[in-house]
Amino acid sequence: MNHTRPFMKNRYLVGGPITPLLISELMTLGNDDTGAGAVSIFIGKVRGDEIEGKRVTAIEYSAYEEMAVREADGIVNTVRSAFSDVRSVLILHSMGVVRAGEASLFIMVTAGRRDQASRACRHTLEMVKEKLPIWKKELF
Amino acid sequence: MNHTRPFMKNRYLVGGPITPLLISELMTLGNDDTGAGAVSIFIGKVRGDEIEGKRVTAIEYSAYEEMAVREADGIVNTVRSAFSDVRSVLILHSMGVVRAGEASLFIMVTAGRRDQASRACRHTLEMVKEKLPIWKKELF
Amino acid sequence: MGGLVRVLFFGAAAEAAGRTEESFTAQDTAALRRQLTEKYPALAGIPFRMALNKTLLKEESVLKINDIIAVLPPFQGG
Amino acid sequence: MGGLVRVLFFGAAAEAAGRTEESFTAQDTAALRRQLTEKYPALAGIPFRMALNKTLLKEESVLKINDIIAVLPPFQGG
Repeated sequence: MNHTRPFMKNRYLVGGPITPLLISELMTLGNDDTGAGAVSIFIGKVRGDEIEGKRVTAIEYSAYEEMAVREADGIVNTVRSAFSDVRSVLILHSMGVVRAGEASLFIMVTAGRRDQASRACRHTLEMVKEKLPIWKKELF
Repeated sequence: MNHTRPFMKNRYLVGGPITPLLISELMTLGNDDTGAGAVSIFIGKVRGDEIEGKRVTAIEYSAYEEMAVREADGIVNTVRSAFSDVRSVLILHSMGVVRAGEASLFIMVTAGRRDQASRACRHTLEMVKEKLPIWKKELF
Repeated sequence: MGGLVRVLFFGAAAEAAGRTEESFTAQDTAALRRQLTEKYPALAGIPFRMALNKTLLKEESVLKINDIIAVLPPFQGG
Repeated sequence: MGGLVRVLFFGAAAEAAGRTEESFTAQDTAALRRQLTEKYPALAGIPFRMALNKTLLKEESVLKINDIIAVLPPFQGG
Protein backbone atom coordinates (compact mmCIF):
# COMPACT_ATOMS: atom_id res chain seq x y z
CA MET A 1 0.00 0.00 0.00
CA ASN A 2 1.34 3.43 -0.97
CA HIS A 3 1.14 5.82 1.95
CA THR A 4 2.63 8.88 0.28
CA ARG A 5 0.25 11.73 -0.32
CA PRO A 6 -0.42 12.37 -4.02
CA PHE A 7 -0.04 15.83 -5.50
CA MET A 8 -3.40 17.54 -6.09
CA LYS A 9 -3.10 19.56 -9.31
CA ASN A 10 -6.56 21.01 -8.67
CA ARG A 11 -9.75 19.75 -7.05
CA TYR A 12 -10.36 17.16 -9.77
CA LEU A 13 -6.91 16.06 -10.94
CA VAL A 14 -4.21 14.36 -8.91
CA GLY A 15 -0.65 13.50 -9.96
CA GLY A 16 -0.12 9.73 -10.02
CA PRO A 17 -2.36 7.01 -8.62
CA ILE A 18 -5.29 7.60 -6.28
CA THR A 19 -3.80 5.77 -3.33
CA PRO A 20 -5.73 3.72 -0.74
CA LEU A 21 -4.76 6.32 1.85
CA LEU A 22 -6.18 9.16 -0.22
CA ILE A 23 -9.37 7.15 -0.80
CA SER A 24 -9.71 6.57 2.96
CA GLU A 25 -9.37 10.29 3.54
CA LEU A 26 -11.85 11.21 0.80
CA MET A 27 -14.35 8.78 2.28
CA THR A 28 -14.35 10.61 5.60
CA LEU A 29 -15.51 13.81 3.86
CA GLY A 30 -19.13 14.35 4.71
CA ASN A 31 -19.02 11.83 7.56
CA ASP A 32 -20.57 14.51 9.72
CA ASP A 33 -23.64 14.76 7.45
CA THR A 34 -26.12 12.53 9.28
CA GLY A 35 -28.71 13.18 6.56
CA ALA A 36 -26.63 11.16 4.08
CA GLY A 37 -27.94 7.62 4.40
CA ALA A 38 -26.38 6.38 1.17
CA VAL A 39 -22.89 6.59 -0.31
CA SER A 40 -22.16 5.26 -3.80
CA ILE A 41 -18.57 4.99 -4.91
CA PHE A 42 -16.95 4.02 -8.19
CA ILE A 43 -13.25 3.33 -8.47
CA GLY A 44 -11.61 2.85 -11.85
CA LYS A 45 -8.34 0.92 -11.88
CA VAL A 46 -5.67 0.26 -14.47
CA ARG A 47 -6.04 -3.26 -15.83
CA GLY A 48 -2.98 -5.34 -16.69
CA ASP A 49 -4.46 -6.28 -20.06
CA GLU A 50 -2.55 -8.05 -22.78
CA ILE A 51 -2.53 -6.04 -26.02
CA GLU A 52 -1.03 -7.71 -29.09
CA GLY A 53 0.92 -10.10 -26.90
CA LYS A 54 2.29 -7.40 -24.61
CA ARG A 55 1.22 -6.90 -20.99
CA VAL A 56 0.16 -3.37 -19.93
CA THR A 57 2.20 -2.42 -16.86
CA ALA A 58 0.92 1.15 -16.50
CA ILE A 59 -1.10 3.88 -18.17
CA GLU A 60 0.09 7.44 -18.59
CA TYR A 61 -2.79 9.95 -18.44
CA SER A 62 -2.75 13.45 -19.88
CA ALA A 63 -5.45 16.11 -19.92
CA TYR A 64 -6.42 19.54 -21.13
CA GLU A 65 -6.45 20.54 -17.50
CA GLU A 66 -8.20 23.92 -17.64
CA MET A 67 -11.00 22.47 -19.75
CA ALA A 68 -11.22 19.35 -17.55
CA VAL A 69 -11.84 21.51 -14.48
CA ARG A 70 -14.52 23.48 -16.29
CA GLU A 71 -16.21 20.30 -17.55
CA ALA A 72 -16.00 18.61 -14.14
CA ASP A 73 -17.61 21.66 -12.54
CA GLY A 74 -20.39 21.32 -15.10
CA ILE A 75 -20.87 17.61 -14.33
CA VAL A 76 -21.12 18.26 -10.58
CA ASN A 77 -23.65 21.04 -11.13
CA THR A 78 -25.70 18.98 -13.55
CA VAL A 79 -25.84 15.98 -11.23
CA ARG A 80 -26.72 18.09 -8.22
CA SER A 81 -29.58 19.77 -10.03
CA ALA A 82 -30.83 16.57 -11.68
CA PHE A 83 -30.92 14.56 -8.45
CA SER A 84 -32.57 16.54 -5.67
CA ASP A 85 -31.73 13.97 -2.97
CA VAL A 86 -27.98 14.15 -3.74
CA ARG A 87 -25.92 15.91 -1.05
CA SER A 88 -22.35 15.75 -2.42
CA VAL A 89 -20.53 14.74 -5.60
CA LEU A 90 -16.79 14.13 -5.69
CA ILE A 91 -14.74 13.42 -8.82
CA LEU A 92 -11.01 12.70 -8.86
CA HIS A 93 -8.91 11.57 -11.83
CA SER A 94 -5.23 10.73 -12.08
CA MET A 95 -2.71 12.47 -14.30
CA GLY A 96 0.64 10.92 -15.24
CA VAL A 97 1.66 7.33 -14.67
CA VAL A 98 -0.64 4.88 -12.85
CA ARG A 99 0.49 1.26 -12.64
CA ALA A 100 -1.69 -1.82 -13.23
CA GLY A 101 -3.81 -2.52 -10.15
CA GLU A 102 -3.72 1.11 -9.02
CA ALA A 103 -6.73 3.45 -9.06
CA SER A 104 -7.00 6.27 -11.60
CA LEU A 105 -10.59 7.40 -11.02
CA PHE A 106 -12.60 7.95 -7.85
CA ILE A 107 -16.23 9.07 -7.82
CA MET A 108 -18.26 9.40 -4.62
CA VAL A 109 -21.87 10.53 -4.36
CA THR A 110 -23.78 10.90 -1.11
CA ALA A 111 -27.57 11.14 -0.93
CA GLY A 112 -30.36 10.73 1.55
CA ARG A 113 -31.39 7.38 0.11
CA ARG A 114 -29.95 4.63 -2.03
CA ASP A 115 -31.82 5.14 -5.27
CA GLN A 116 -30.45 8.57 -6.13
CA ALA A 117 -26.99 7.85 -4.69
CA SER A 118 -26.71 4.83 -6.94
CA ARG A 119 -28.15 6.42 -10.09
CA ALA A 120 -26.30 9.71 -9.66
CA CYS A 121 -22.99 7.89 -9.20
CA ARG A 122 -23.53 5.96 -12.42
CA HIS A 123 -24.59 9.12 -14.24
CA THR A 124 -21.50 10.98 -13.00
CA LEU A 125 -19.32 8.10 -14.19
CA GLU A 126 -20.84 8.16 -17.68
CA MET A 127 -20.41 11.94 -17.89
CA VAL A 128 -16.78 11.71 -16.75
CA LYS A 129 -16.11 9.21 -19.55
CA GLU A 130 -17.93 11.35 -22.10
CA LYS A 131 -16.95 14.88 -21.17
CA LEU A 132 -13.52 15.07 -19.52
CA PRO A 133 -10.70 15.85 -21.99
CA ILE A 134 -8.36 13.12 -20.75
CA TRP A 135 -6.21 10.76 -22.80
CA LYS A 136 -4.23 7.66 -22.03
CA LYS A 137 -1.18 5.91 -23.33
CA GLU A 138 -0.49 2.30 -22.44
CA LEU A 139 3.00 1.53 -21.16
CA PHE A 140 4.40 -2.01 -21.50
CA MET B 1 -12.92 7.81 13.61
CA ASN B 2 -13.32 4.47 15.38
CA HIS B 3 -10.17 2.38 15.05
CA THR B 4 -11.30 -0.66 17.01
CA ARG B 5 -11.85 -3.82 15.04
CA PRO B 6 -15.51 -4.88 14.91
CA PHE B 7 -16.53 -8.41 15.79
CA MET B 8 -17.31 -10.53 12.72
CA LYS B 9 -20.23 -12.81 13.62
CA ASN B 10 -19.82 -14.58 10.29
CA ARG B 11 -18.70 -13.54 6.80
CA TYR B 12 -21.75 -11.31 6.26
CA LEU B 13 -22.65 -9.95 9.71
CA VAL B 14 -20.56 -7.76 11.96
CA GLY B 15 -21.30 -6.62 15.49
CA GLY B 16 -21.75 -2.84 15.68
CA PRO B 17 -20.92 -0.25 13.00
CA ILE B 18 -18.85 -0.94 9.90
CA THR B 19 -15.99 1.36 10.82
CA PRO B 20 -13.87 3.42 8.41
CA LEU B 21 -10.91 1.22 9.33
CA LEU B 22 -12.79 -1.97 8.45
CA ILE B 23 -13.93 -0.39 5.17
CA SER B 24 -10.31 0.52 4.33
CA GLU B 25 -9.29 -3.06 4.97
CA LEU B 26 -12.15 -4.52 2.94
CA MET B 27 -11.24 -2.26 0.04
CA THR B 28 -7.74 -3.74 -0.16
CA LEU B 29 -9.23 -7.20 -0.78
CA GLY B 30 -8.70 -8.06 -4.39
CA ASN B 31 -6.18 -5.26 -4.88
CA ASP B 32 -3.89 -7.89 -6.40
CA ASP B 33 -6.44 -8.70 -9.14
CA THR B 34 -5.15 -6.60 -12.04
CA GLY B 35 -8.04 -7.82 -14.19
CA ALA B 36 -10.49 -5.84 -12.05
CA GLY B 37 -10.72 -2.44 -13.74
CA ALA B 38 -13.88 -1.37 -11.94
CA VAL B 39 -14.94 -1.34 -8.30
CA SER B 40 -18.48 -0.30 -7.30
CA ILE B 41 -19.21 0.28 -3.64
CA PHE B 42 -22.38 1.08 -1.77
CA ILE B 43 -22.35 2.16 1.87
CA GLY B 44 -25.57 2.48 3.84
CA LYS B 45 -25.46 4.74 6.87
CA VAL B 46 -27.80 5.44 9.74
CA ARG B 47 -29.60 8.75 9.18
CA GLY B 48 -30.35 11.04 12.11
CA ASP B 49 -33.94 11.47 10.94
CA GLU B 50 -36.61 13.18 12.95
CA ILE B 51 -39.58 10.86 13.58
CA GLU B 52 -42.64 12.37 15.25
CA GLY B 53 -40.56 15.18 16.65
CA LYS B 54 -37.84 12.92 18.02
CA ARG B 55 -34.32 12.64 16.59
CA VAL B 56 -32.99 9.15 15.78
CA THR B 57 -29.62 8.75 17.53
CA ALA B 58 -29.01 5.12 16.59
CA ILE B 59 -30.57 2.01 15.06
CA GLU B 60 -30.44 -1.41 16.65
CA TYR B 61 -30.32 -4.20 14.05
CA SER B 62 -31.34 -7.80 14.62
CA ALA B 63 -31.38 -10.74 12.22
CA TYR B 64 -32.28 -14.35 11.76
CA GLU B 65 -28.59 -14.98 11.39
CA GLU B 66 -28.54 -18.52 10.03
CA MET B 67 -31.09 -17.63 7.36
CA ALA B 68 -29.29 -14.36 6.58
CA VAL B 69 -26.08 -16.26 5.82
CA ARG B 70 -27.93 -18.69 3.58
CA GLU B 71 -29.72 -15.87 1.74
CA ALA B 72 -26.52 -13.83 1.36
CA ASP B 73 -24.76 -16.86 -0.11
CA GLY B 74 -27.63 -17.08 -2.56
CA ILE B 75 -27.34 -13.41 -3.51
CA VAL B 76 -23.59 -13.70 -4.15
CA ASN B 77 -24.08 -16.80 -6.29
CA THR B 78 -26.94 -15.23 -8.24
CA VAL B 79 -25.00 -12.05 -8.96
CA ARG B 80 -21.88 -13.93 -9.97
CA SER B 81 -23.77 -16.10 -12.41
CA ALA B 82 -25.92 -13.26 -13.78
CA PHE B 83 -22.95 -10.94 -14.45
CA SER B 84 -20.16 -12.80 -16.23
CA ASP B 85 -17.68 -9.91 -15.95
CA VAL B 86 -18.01 -9.73 -12.14
CA ARG B 87 -14.95 -10.96 -10.25
CA SER B 88 -15.93 -10.55 -6.59
CA VAL B 89 -18.98 -9.66 -4.51
CA LEU B 90 -18.75 -8.65 -0.86
CA ILE B 91 -21.71 -8.01 1.46
CA LEU B 92 -21.42 -6.90 5.07
CA HIS B 93 -24.26 -5.83 7.38
CA SER B 94 -24.20 -4.60 10.96
CA MET B 95 -25.94 -6.27 13.89
CA GLY B 96 -26.67 -4.46 17.14
CA VAL B 97 -26.41 -0.74 17.73
CA VAL B 98 -25.16 1.62 15.00
CA ARG B 99 -25.23 5.34 15.71
CA ALA B 100 -26.41 8.09 13.32
CA GLY B 101 -23.66 8.83 10.79
CA GLU B 102 -22.12 5.37 11.10
CA ALA B 103 -22.22 2.72 8.38
CA SER B 104 -24.43 -0.35 8.72
CA LEU B 105 -24.12 -1.82 5.21
CA PHE B 106 -21.14 -2.28 2.89
CA ILE B 107 -21.37 -3.77 -0.59
CA MET B 108 -18.38 -4.03 -2.94
CA VAL B 109 -18.39 -5.51 -6.41
CA THR B 110 -15.35 -5.77 -8.65
CA ALA B 111 -15.55 -6.43 -12.38
CA GLY B 112 -13.45 -6.09 -15.47
CA ARG B 113 -15.35 -3.04 -16.65
CA ARG B 114 -17.62 -0.37 -15.26
CA ASP B 115 -20.98 -1.41 -16.67
CA GLN B 116 -21.28 -4.74 -14.87
CA ALA B 117 -19.58 -3.49 -11.69
CA SER B 118 -22.11 -0.70 -11.46
CA ARG B 119 -25.19 -2.75 -12.35
CA ALA B 120 -24.20 -5.76 -10.23
CA CYS B 121 -23.61 -3.52 -7.19
CA ARG B 122 -27.05 -2.00 -7.55
CA HIS B 123 -28.61 -5.42 -8.07
CA THR B 124 -26.84 -6.79 -4.96
CA LEU B 125 -28.11 -3.82 -2.96
CA GLU B 126 -31.71 -4.42 -4.04
CA MET B 127 -31.46 -8.12 -3.21
CA VAL B 128 -29.96 -7.36 0.21
CA LYS B 129 -32.93 -5.10 0.95
CA GLU B 130 -35.41 -7.67 -0.32
CA LYS B 131 -33.98 -10.96 0.88
CA LEU B 132 -31.97 -10.59 4.10
CA PRO B 133 -34.02 -11.28 7.26
CA ILE B 134 -32.84 -8.20 9.14
CA TRP B 135 -34.91 -5.82 11.28
CA LYS B 136 -34.28 -2.47 12.82
CA LYS B 137 -35.43 -0.52 15.81
CA GLU B 138 -34.89 3.22 16.02
CA LEU B 139 -33.33 4.50 19.23
CA PHE B 140 -33.93 8.11 20.30
CA MET C 1 -47.83 -35.99 10.19
CA GLY C 2 -47.76 -32.85 12.33
CA GLY C 3 -45.85 -32.45 15.53
CA LEU C 4 -44.02 -30.29 17.97
CA VAL C 5 -42.26 -27.51 16.07
CA ARG C 6 -39.99 -24.75 17.28
CA VAL C 7 -41.22 -21.24 16.45
CA LEU C 8 -38.79 -18.29 16.37
CA PHE C 9 -40.08 -14.71 16.53
CA PHE C 10 -38.13 -11.80 15.06
CA GLY C 11 -38.36 -8.00 15.02
CA ALA C 12 -41.87 -6.66 15.62
CA ALA C 13 -43.17 -10.25 15.84
CA ALA C 14 -40.97 -10.86 18.88
CA GLU C 15 -42.42 -7.72 20.45
CA ALA C 16 -45.98 -8.80 19.60
CA ALA C 17 -45.44 -12.26 21.11
CA GLY C 18 -43.39 -10.98 24.03
CA ARG C 19 -40.84 -13.72 23.37
CA THR C 20 -38.30 -14.90 20.80
CA GLU C 21 -39.02 -18.61 20.84
CA GLU C 22 -41.86 -21.04 21.68
CA SER C 23 -42.99 -24.59 20.87
CA PHE C 24 -46.27 -25.35 19.07
CA THR C 25 -47.98 -28.48 17.86
CA ALA C 26 -49.54 -28.13 14.43
CA GLN C 27 -50.37 -30.23 11.39
CA ASP C 28 -49.30 -27.66 8.84
CA THR C 29 -48.25 -24.03 8.47
CA ALA C 30 -51.82 -22.81 7.84
CA ALA C 31 -52.96 -24.29 11.15
CA LEU C 32 -49.89 -22.89 12.90
CA ARG C 33 -50.57 -19.44 11.47
CA ARG C 34 -54.10 -19.53 12.94
CA GLN C 35 -52.78 -20.64 16.34
CA LEU C 36 -50.23 -17.85 16.34
CA THR C 37 -52.66 -15.03 15.57
CA GLU C 38 -55.22 -16.42 18.03
CA LYS C 39 -52.68 -16.60 20.83
CA TYR C 40 -51.04 -13.27 19.94
CA PRO C 41 -53.68 -10.98 18.38
CA ALA C 42 -51.04 -8.24 17.86
CA LEU C 43 -49.40 -10.53 15.29
CA ALA C 44 -52.44 -10.15 13.04
CA GLY C 45 -51.46 -6.52 12.50
CA ILE C 46 -48.05 -7.49 11.16
CA PRO C 47 -47.91 -8.73 7.56
CA PHE C 48 -45.53 -11.52 8.56
CA ARG C 49 -44.19 -14.30 6.39
CA MET C 50 -42.82 -17.59 7.65
CA ALA C 51 -39.64 -19.52 6.95
CA LEU C 52 -39.48 -23.29 7.32
CA ASN C 53 -36.02 -24.52 8.23
CA LYS C 54 -34.42 -21.24 7.08
CA THR C 55 -36.20 -21.14 3.73
CA LEU C 56 -38.96 -18.63 3.04
CA LEU C 57 -42.31 -20.41 2.59
CA LYS C 58 -43.88 -19.84 -0.81
CA GLU C 59 -46.98 -21.95 -0.07
CA GLU C 60 -48.45 -23.63 2.99
CA SER C 61 -46.56 -26.77 3.99
CA VAL C 62 -47.09 -29.85 6.15
CA LEU C 63 -45.06 -29.76 9.37
CA LYS C 64 -43.04 -32.56 10.91
CA ILE C 65 -41.50 -32.89 14.33
CA ASN C 66 -38.48 -30.68 15.04
CA ASP C 67 -39.18 -28.35 12.12
CA ILE C 68 -38.08 -24.79 12.76
CA ILE C 69 -40.55 -22.09 11.82
CA ALA C 70 -39.50 -18.45 11.84
CA VAL C 71 -42.06 -15.63 12.04
CA LEU C 72 -40.69 -12.84 9.86
CA PRO C 73 -42.04 -9.28 9.72
CA PRO C 74 -41.15 -7.24 6.60
CA PHE C 75 -37.37 -7.07 6.21
CA GLN C 76 -35.68 -3.76 7.04
CA GLY C 77 -31.99 -4.32 6.32
CA GLY C 78 -29.76 -1.85 4.53
CA MET D 1 -12.17 38.94 -38.62
CA GLY D 2 -9.67 36.09 -38.41
CA GLY D 3 -6.27 36.26 -36.85
CA LEU D 4 -3.40 34.57 -35.12
CA VAL D 5 -4.74 31.84 -32.87
CA ARG D 6 -3.00 29.51 -30.47
CA VAL D 7 -3.54 25.82 -31.22
CA LEU D 8 -3.04 23.17 -28.52
CA PHE D 9 -2.59 19.50 -29.44
CA PHE D 10 -3.52 16.69 -27.04
CA GLY D 11 -3.14 12.91 -26.89
CA ALA D 12 -2.78 11.25 -30.29
CA ALA D 13 -3.11 14.67 -31.95
CA ALA D 14 0.06 15.81 -30.21
CA GLU D 15 1.83 12.71 -31.53
CA ALA D 16 0.46 13.29 -35.05
CA ALA D 17 1.62 16.92 -35.05
CA GLY D 18 4.87 16.19 -33.25
CA ARG D 19 4.18 19.12 -30.93
CA THR D 20 1.79 20.30 -28.23
CA GLU D 21 1.34 23.90 -29.32
CA GLU D 22 1.57 26.05 -32.46
CA SER D 23 0.24 29.35 -33.86
CA PHE D 24 -1.98 29.54 -36.94
CA THR D 25 -3.71 32.32 -38.82
CA ALA D 26 -7.24 31.46 -39.91
CA GLN D 27 -10.57 33.14 -40.58
CA ASP D 28 -12.68 30.45 -38.95
CA THR D 29 -12.52 26.95 -37.51
CA ALA D 30 -13.38 25.28 -40.82
CA ALA D 31 -10.39 26.94 -42.48
CA LEU D 32 -8.18 26.10 -39.53
CA ARG D 33 -9.29 22.45 -39.67
CA ARG D 34 -8.23 22.28 -43.34
CA GLN D 35 -4.85 23.87 -42.58
CA LEU D 36 -4.25 21.42 -39.75
CA THR D 37 -4.96 18.29 -41.78
CA GLU D 38 -2.96 19.61 -44.75
CA LYS D 39 0.06 20.35 -42.59
CA TYR D 40 -0.27 17.17 -40.53
CA PRO D 41 -1.83 14.45 -42.72
CA ALA D 42 -1.75 11.98 -39.77
CA LEU D 43 -4.37 14.18 -38.06
CA ALA D 44 -6.88 13.23 -40.75
CA GLY D 45 -6.89 9.69 -39.38
CA ILE D 46 -7.96 10.91 -35.94
CA PRO D 47 -11.63 11.79 -35.49
CA PHE D 48 -10.70 14.91 -33.56
CA ARG D 49 -13.01 17.59 -32.24
CA MET D 50 -11.99 21.14 -31.37
CA ALA D 51 -12.56 23.33 -28.34
CA LEU D 52 -12.60 27.12 -28.61
CA ASN D 53 -11.47 28.82 -25.43
CA LYS D 54 -12.05 25.64 -23.37
CA THR D 55 -15.55 24.99 -24.72
CA LEU D 56 -16.24 22.15 -27.12
CA LEU D 57 -17.26 23.46 -30.55
CA LYS D 58 -20.72 22.37 -31.63
CA GLU D 59 -20.57 24.18 -34.98
CA GLU D 60 -17.89 25.99 -36.98
CA SER D 61 -17.08 29.40 -35.56
CA VAL D 62 -15.35 32.61 -36.66
CA LEU D 63 -11.92 33.07 -35.06
CA LYS D 64 -10.49 36.22 -33.55
CA ILE D 65 -7.01 37.05 -32.46
CA ASN D 66 -5.71 35.31 -29.34
CA ASP D 67 -8.41 32.64 -29.41
CA ILE D 68 -7.25 29.30 -28.05
CA ILE D 69 -8.15 26.26 -30.10
CA ALA D 70 -7.59 22.76 -28.68
CA VAL D 71 -7.36 19.72 -30.95
CA LEU D 72 -9.05 16.90 -29.04
CA PRO D 73 -8.90 13.22 -30.01
CA PRO D 74 -11.67 10.99 -28.55
CA PHE D 75 -11.62 11.21 -24.75
CA GLN D 76 -10.25 8.21 -22.84
CA GLY D 77 -10.61 9.10 -19.19
CA GLY D 78 -11.84 6.70 -16.52
